[in-house]
Amino acid sequence: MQIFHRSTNTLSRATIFGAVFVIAGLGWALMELQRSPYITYAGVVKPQPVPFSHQHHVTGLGIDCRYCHTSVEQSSFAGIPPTKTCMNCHSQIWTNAQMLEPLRASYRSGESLEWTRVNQLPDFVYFNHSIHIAKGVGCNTCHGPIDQMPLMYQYASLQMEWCLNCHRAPEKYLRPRDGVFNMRYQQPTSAAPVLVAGESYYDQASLGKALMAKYKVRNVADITSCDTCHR
Amino acid sequence: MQEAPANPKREDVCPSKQRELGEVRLQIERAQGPEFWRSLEELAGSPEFQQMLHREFPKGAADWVDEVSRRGFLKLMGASLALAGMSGCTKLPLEPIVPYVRQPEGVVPGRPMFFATAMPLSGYASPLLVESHLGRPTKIEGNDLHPASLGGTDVFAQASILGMYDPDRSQTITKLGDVNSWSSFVQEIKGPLAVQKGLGGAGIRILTQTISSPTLADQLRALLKMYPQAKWHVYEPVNRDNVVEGAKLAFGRPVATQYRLENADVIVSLDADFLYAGFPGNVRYIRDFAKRRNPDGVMSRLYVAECTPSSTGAKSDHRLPLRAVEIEGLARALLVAVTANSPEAGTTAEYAKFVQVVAADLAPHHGSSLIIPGDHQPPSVHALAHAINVALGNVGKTVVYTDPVSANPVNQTESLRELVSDMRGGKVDLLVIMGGNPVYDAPADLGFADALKNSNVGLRIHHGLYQNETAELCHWHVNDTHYLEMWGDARAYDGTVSIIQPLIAPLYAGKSAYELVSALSGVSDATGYDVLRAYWKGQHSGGDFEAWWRKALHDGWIEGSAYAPRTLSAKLGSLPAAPTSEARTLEINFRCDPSIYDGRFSNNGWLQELPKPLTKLTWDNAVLVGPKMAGREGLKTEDVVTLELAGRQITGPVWIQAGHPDYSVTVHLGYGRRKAGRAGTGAGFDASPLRTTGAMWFATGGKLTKTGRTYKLASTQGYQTMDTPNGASRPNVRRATLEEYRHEPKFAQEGTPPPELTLYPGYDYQRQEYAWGMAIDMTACVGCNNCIVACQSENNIAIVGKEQVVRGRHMHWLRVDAYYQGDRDNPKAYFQPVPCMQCENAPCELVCPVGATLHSTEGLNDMVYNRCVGTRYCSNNCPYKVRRFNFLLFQDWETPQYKMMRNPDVTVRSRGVMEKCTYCIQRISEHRVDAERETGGQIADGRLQTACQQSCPADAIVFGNINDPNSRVSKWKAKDRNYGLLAELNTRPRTTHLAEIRNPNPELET
Amino acid sequence: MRLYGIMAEFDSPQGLVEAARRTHDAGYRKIDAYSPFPVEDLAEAIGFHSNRVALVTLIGAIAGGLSGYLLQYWIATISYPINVGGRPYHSWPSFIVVTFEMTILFGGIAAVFGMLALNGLPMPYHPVFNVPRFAMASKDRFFLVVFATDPKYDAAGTRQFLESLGPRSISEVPS
Amino acid sequence: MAEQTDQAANRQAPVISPGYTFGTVTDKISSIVLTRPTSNGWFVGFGISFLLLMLLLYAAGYLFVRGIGIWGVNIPIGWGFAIVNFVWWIGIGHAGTLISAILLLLRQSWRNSINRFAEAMTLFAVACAGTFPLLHLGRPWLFYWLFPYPNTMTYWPQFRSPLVWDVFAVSTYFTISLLFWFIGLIPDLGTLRDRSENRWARITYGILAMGWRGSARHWHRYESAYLLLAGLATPLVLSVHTVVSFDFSIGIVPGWHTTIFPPYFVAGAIYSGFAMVLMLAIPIRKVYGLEDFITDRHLQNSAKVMLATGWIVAYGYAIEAFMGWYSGNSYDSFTLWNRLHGPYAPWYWSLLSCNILFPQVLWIRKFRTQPGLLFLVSAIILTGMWLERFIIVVVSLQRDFLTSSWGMYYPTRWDWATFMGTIGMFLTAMFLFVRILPMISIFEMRTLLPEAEVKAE
Repeated sequence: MQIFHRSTNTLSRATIFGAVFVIAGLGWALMELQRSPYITYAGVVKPQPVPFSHQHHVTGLGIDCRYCHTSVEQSSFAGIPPTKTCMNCHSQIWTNAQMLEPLRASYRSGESLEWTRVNQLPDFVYFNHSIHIAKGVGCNTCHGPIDQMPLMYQYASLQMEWCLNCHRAPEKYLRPRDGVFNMRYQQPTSAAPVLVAGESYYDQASLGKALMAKYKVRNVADITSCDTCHR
Repeated sequence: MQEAPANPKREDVCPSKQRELGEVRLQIERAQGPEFWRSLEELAGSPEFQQMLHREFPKGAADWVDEVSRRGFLKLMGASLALAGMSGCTKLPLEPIVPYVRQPEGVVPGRPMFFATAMPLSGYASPLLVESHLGRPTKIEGNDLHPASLGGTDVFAQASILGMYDPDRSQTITKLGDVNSWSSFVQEIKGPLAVQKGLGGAGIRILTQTISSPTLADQLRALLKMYPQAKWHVYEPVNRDNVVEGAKLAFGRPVATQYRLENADVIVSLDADFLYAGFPGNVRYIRDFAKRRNPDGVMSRLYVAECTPSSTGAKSDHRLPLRAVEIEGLARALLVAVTANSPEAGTTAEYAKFVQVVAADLAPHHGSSLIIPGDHQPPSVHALAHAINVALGNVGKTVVYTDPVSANPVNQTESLRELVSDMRGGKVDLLVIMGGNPVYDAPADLGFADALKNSNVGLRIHHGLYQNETAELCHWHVNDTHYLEMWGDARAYDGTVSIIQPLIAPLYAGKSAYELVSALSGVSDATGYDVLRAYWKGQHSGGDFEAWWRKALHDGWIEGSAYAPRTLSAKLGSLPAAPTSEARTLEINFRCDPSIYDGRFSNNGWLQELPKPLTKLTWDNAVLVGPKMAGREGLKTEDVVTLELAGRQITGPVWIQAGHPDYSVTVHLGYGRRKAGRAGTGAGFDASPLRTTGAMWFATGGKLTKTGRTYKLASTQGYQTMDTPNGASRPNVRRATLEEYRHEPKFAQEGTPPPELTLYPGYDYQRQEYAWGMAIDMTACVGCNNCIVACQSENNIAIVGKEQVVRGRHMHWLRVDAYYQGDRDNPKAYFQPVPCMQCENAPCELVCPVGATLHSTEGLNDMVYNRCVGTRYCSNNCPYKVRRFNFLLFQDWETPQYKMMRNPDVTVRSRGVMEKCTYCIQRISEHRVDAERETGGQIADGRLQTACQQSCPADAIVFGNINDPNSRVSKWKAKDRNYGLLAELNTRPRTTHLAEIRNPNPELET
Repeated sequence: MRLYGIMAEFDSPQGLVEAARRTHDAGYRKIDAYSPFPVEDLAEAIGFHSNRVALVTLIGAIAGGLSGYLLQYWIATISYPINVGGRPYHSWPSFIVVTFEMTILFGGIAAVFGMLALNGLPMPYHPVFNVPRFAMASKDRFFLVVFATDPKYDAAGTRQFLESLGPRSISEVPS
Repeated sequence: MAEQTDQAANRQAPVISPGYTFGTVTDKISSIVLTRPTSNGWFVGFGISFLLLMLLLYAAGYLFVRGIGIWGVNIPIGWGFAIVNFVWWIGIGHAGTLISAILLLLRQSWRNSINRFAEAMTLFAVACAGTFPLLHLGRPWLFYWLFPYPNTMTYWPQFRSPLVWDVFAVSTYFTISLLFWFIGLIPDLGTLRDRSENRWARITYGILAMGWRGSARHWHRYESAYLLLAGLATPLVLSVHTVVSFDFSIGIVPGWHTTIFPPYFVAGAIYSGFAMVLMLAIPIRKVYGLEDFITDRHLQNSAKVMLATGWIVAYGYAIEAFMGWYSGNSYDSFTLWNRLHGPYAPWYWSLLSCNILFPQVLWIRKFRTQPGLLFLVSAIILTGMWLERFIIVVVSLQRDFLTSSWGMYYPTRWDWATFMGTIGMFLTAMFLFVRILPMISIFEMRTLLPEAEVKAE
């Protein structure tokens, strides 16, 4: 006897194909989620006790990175300015701005300000600022256009694949040491060459190679060894 | 590498102390709120409390395997979540970042600072250099500028960092167990002191441990001036009375004896374990001894006559197992043989041959030989040793006499006896016990505890790091500061004054002895720093004090403060008659424990889990019995026996110790503590009940009976010989006598496959800037265990607790294997440190399914914890079994103190991942970065040291770049003695060993 | 009503095979035979020879093997070359196993799904099920059907012809 | 001469008793699923197995919370029961595909009546085996790192590791076995669809049967696909235990690092597989009165296969021992010594007696035809094979190169719970299978009947 209606033929085939697509779609969705700002925080502004604007301080006032991030050239850790550093200026200007109250409170009480860490790596990853700077990796190469950030956010995904992008091809990103802290630095073009040790370079390829040699950047196999970042 | 504090006032010395302190206090409050009343419960000694203690980490590891408390469950759930954080695509929680308010001078966040200080132990200072991260001391190193250290340390110093952060340390001042305050304490003592003022202090007794601190001694003497009738007693269970008395016998005055092993060609140890922690000056002695044991140059010869097998005995060229009582006989025979200059003369005992040969060997080494008597041998043996040294003209060459290091070199046993009789006699109204734990460790016949409790001493004050058995019986307990928290000074074995400077402000607002004494003398608010500085300002003559002081702080010691050698004349003859040792009665030896000393370290998990040099026992002491006796009595290891001596009894498990003489057993002190803390309480059995003033170190006439019960012992090395049960033998430790070695220098390398023997083209490491390698000289290694603890401290290695050790899950990245060879009654013993071999053809890497362990371009066998899924295949396939696995959550993730203690440069491993020695990759990276950044050049050879290498007093470990032919490690690896362990497997280990060479006397062979 | 075809029922495989052969000889091409188990010669009796399952399987197997090896090669030497226990990046002997397994896996999958696809399965609804007796086709009866789409088909003639084969019964298959 | 009498026996014992027709075969088998009331015995058996399954879940749950340390594993013995059970189950899982594939290629028509539940048995055994590699991970929640999938670490499995080979081999084996089993079922599902009275049963079987109607064209493609699959499965089934043996022989541990492993692992697998088949077939045919389909002939043949593979295994042991002595390698020779005299010697001796000594009774025909005794022997063999894996895994690791790191292994109650649990999982699945699916391939039985013959003229 006939158990099923005609339509079940089409239906059954449809479901089989459907299943394939659904599973594939699910996988794809997971991949996307993995890389989404929800997981990585890339581009996400985190709550801070004081709405500090890098844009204002860097672009507006032209303060150098190292004025606050003092240890960036000697230490793995760039350093977060102590309340004192802020107060150097803010004991004179904006002395009664409401939004700076937490700052003054901290200075009075000696209780530290509790910022929320913006660029955060897992505990099993060891990153060293000083060596990246010594090898000519610009601040904004990783931290992005800080000079245009009213509120600070994490620029890159900080995922392993992102790190490897550079560790596998440093020459694409390196710049002369004197340009490291320059937020306006542009990679060389035929129109705007970059001058290093009296020699001007018209494209990143040649500049990168030259700097690799100049700064003794270790070869890719070395800097993609596990122990470069994991201990 | 050292950075002097900008200007040595307290603030600068421990930067950010203020914040640290507040934070920690807060954390501790939060974490330990409920446990705050521990002290009360302890007084009550409630069983629940005892249980609670036992449930705690690390003993708690015990029940993890079976019973799970709800608390534990949640804990673990939490942990598992934390673990999830290790996987690739999980979301990180928001994390606060907290800057200083005012950043201290010279602090560079993310870079460690190093400060010189010193650790006092029984009066003797171990000079140290302490690594500090943002004001948190994290690692102890030896002070390489200091003559008593030269960069080495001993296990007690290495582990003391854990002691500092110990959450079980007493955290408040208590009165009758109730929390109380310093101010009210000061108030409280005012009255009694005033009373005593009238009596000239007749009722005041101060009981201290051995004190060598000039400042503290000066304070005490000042106090005694204030109260002329007051008395200062000194007692430690592990004291050196015999040395003092021996010196008195020989020279009529207490003098300290220093040895110059670098000048000694023939050394005879009379039951002296001078190569292990606890023996004053051992760190320096090990270095000097090892220097003189160079098979390719001058090689000294070491004879050891000893009872309890020790690492010194293990390193000896000839070891004569003798019951402790018989040592004196030997010493007399030796003296006769040496002075009579006729070796035949002297003795008829079974060791006649030994005496003859040794005497014959000593004779030609006039001035370059050395006799070392053991601290636990009676005064007469010391006197005899002095006599022999004098006879051999060693004085001034290999033996140097100086003033005693102790500021109050009395006979401590007598001193304590006097105190007890005074207490009994009701003469004591105010007793201040500064440090120590006499209730637990005083000789049994004195009945100190009883005297303290029942003879009404008006006011009893205990000052110490722990609420221990003694604190329990005192009215007041003042919590002491750990030496890493305080200012002070102490003398090293050679008299050099070392400055103790704090690395962090007291975690629990403790008061140092200096502060306590000044409080007693009426100045309640003097800080240790004021006292110390004032004293030295007084001592310092001429010159710019500030500069001098700063140098002293920077270097950690005061130049020219070492004692000058004294020239004395030994007046002998007045020796007491030789004891008649009745041969067939059981002798019981008491020894301080190689891991926890006299019990003061019994709450230190690192030391508790540190395998003892020969037995490899952890977490317990045992009754060491020789094979002969075990055979006769039908004893097996882990049988529980009762030891009886003069009516007193103790029971403990047997450990059959190869090389232990017959009719003699050894028990170690320091265990069986009732109130030590989570780790120490209840571990092992207490041997002190058998210990009496008459026989502090050994006594004959004991009785041993089996109870029929057994007790599980946790040894990390189940099988202690290289001979396999099927009669074969494995050349793990390759060894030869000096003659054999000279005759066939390359003997060790036999069996090593030639490099071209492979199907695969090898990986080319030549082109690399660095290729890391290590060499370990087993001739130099004395099995002092330093490397193990140093590694544990540097690499955040967890302890696992006894149960887990029993199951074979201890976590030490570096182990020291001990092997016995030959006659079990007097075997040769060998030590072999085994870290990760960093094989070039690593078997472990091949089998890892997720590529969590791989090779770096510089030949390191990287272990990537966060990639590891825990198949344990790598460990199975590791022929050296140096990989360690986190079978459970071994790391303590909660205790805030431990969080502060950990090395921030090393990942804290969690449950389910494999871990192993990394050649201290964090140090390699740091040094590489610095070198490239600062000079753009290479890391200078010798600048970069692994933790084990840096702590090694024998300088037996060398690490460096084997691509640089001039590096020290390359030179070592080029030696004939150099061989790769299990090289026949073609694993190409980067860590190699230098074969062990012994220098036996042909006369005594056969 | 339109017919899908005419169905003749036999009770032995022998009978079915002969009937099928004669029907085919008689020039009928759009015919099919149904049996509760595979019957030898039945397929070519109704003139069915070609069978592309084997080809599909082969293609699947080759695809699997290639993808397997290339994946490993790419990972070990291009994507993230790294020194594993001193082995060369392209240590092909280690790659054999997975290559083999992938070959089998893809081959097997191709065989099964290829077969189903070629058979037009799944097809829960089919006109032949409209005939109640056809339920026996999965037990112990054997059926021959001449489809209405066959050029030689005409309701009466074909029925006559089938009857001449001595079936157990004849029934019409409604579409 | 024993052989001759066997021949005689075989002649007397046909693959299927006479007097059956297409119809009776069909009804007899399908009735078990469709009409036969579920016996209390079934419920009891199922209940017990299900409880054991719950025990597995409990043990696994506790394992995830506390960590691998609840087991007896340690350093040096990093692998314990988990891997022992894994290899044991995988081995058992070999009989099914072997019977259906290899015997098919060898035209052993007697297989037709046992291949169906043998395949089911394979699937369930492999499923049980599969749980262990996952459970034994230190961090099980990261098991997916063993599969090559694109990720943000741009990092991949390490294909030189036998464990990765395992992942591929086992998953492939499971998939292929599943397909093989399923297409074998399709025609019978058709039969059930047409036989069942209950509407829902009809629909369910109908969907699963995918509209199978027994068309000659379909049968033609079907048979070639089935044959091809058999052709693919044959090397596969041999490869799987070979790969499993690589887990050990690739390692350098003395007692693992030996080339004899692949053949003797495969033989051992078949050995234990057939033992399990018998342990299932004997009660099943009794309970469901299937003696006519699963005849003494089947028992006899299985027994002979066991006898043969048993000797291959014995040869394996012999070679191991011989090499231990002949190689002159001190580590290997000690491993041998340790097996014979070491702390686990009793286990080794009982292994030898279970796998080599006792099975020899199968030379005697009486035993081969005695279901009870056959059942017993099979049980002994299964025990022996488990012991073999225990010896290989534990005793080799227990005393390897450096005497200093020798250790002992003591299984905990959790080890046992997990093992018992998987047995429960296996039986639960088996019980469900016999209840809802034809445990004997109906259409293949039909082909065995004389009427199925078509005489070509």
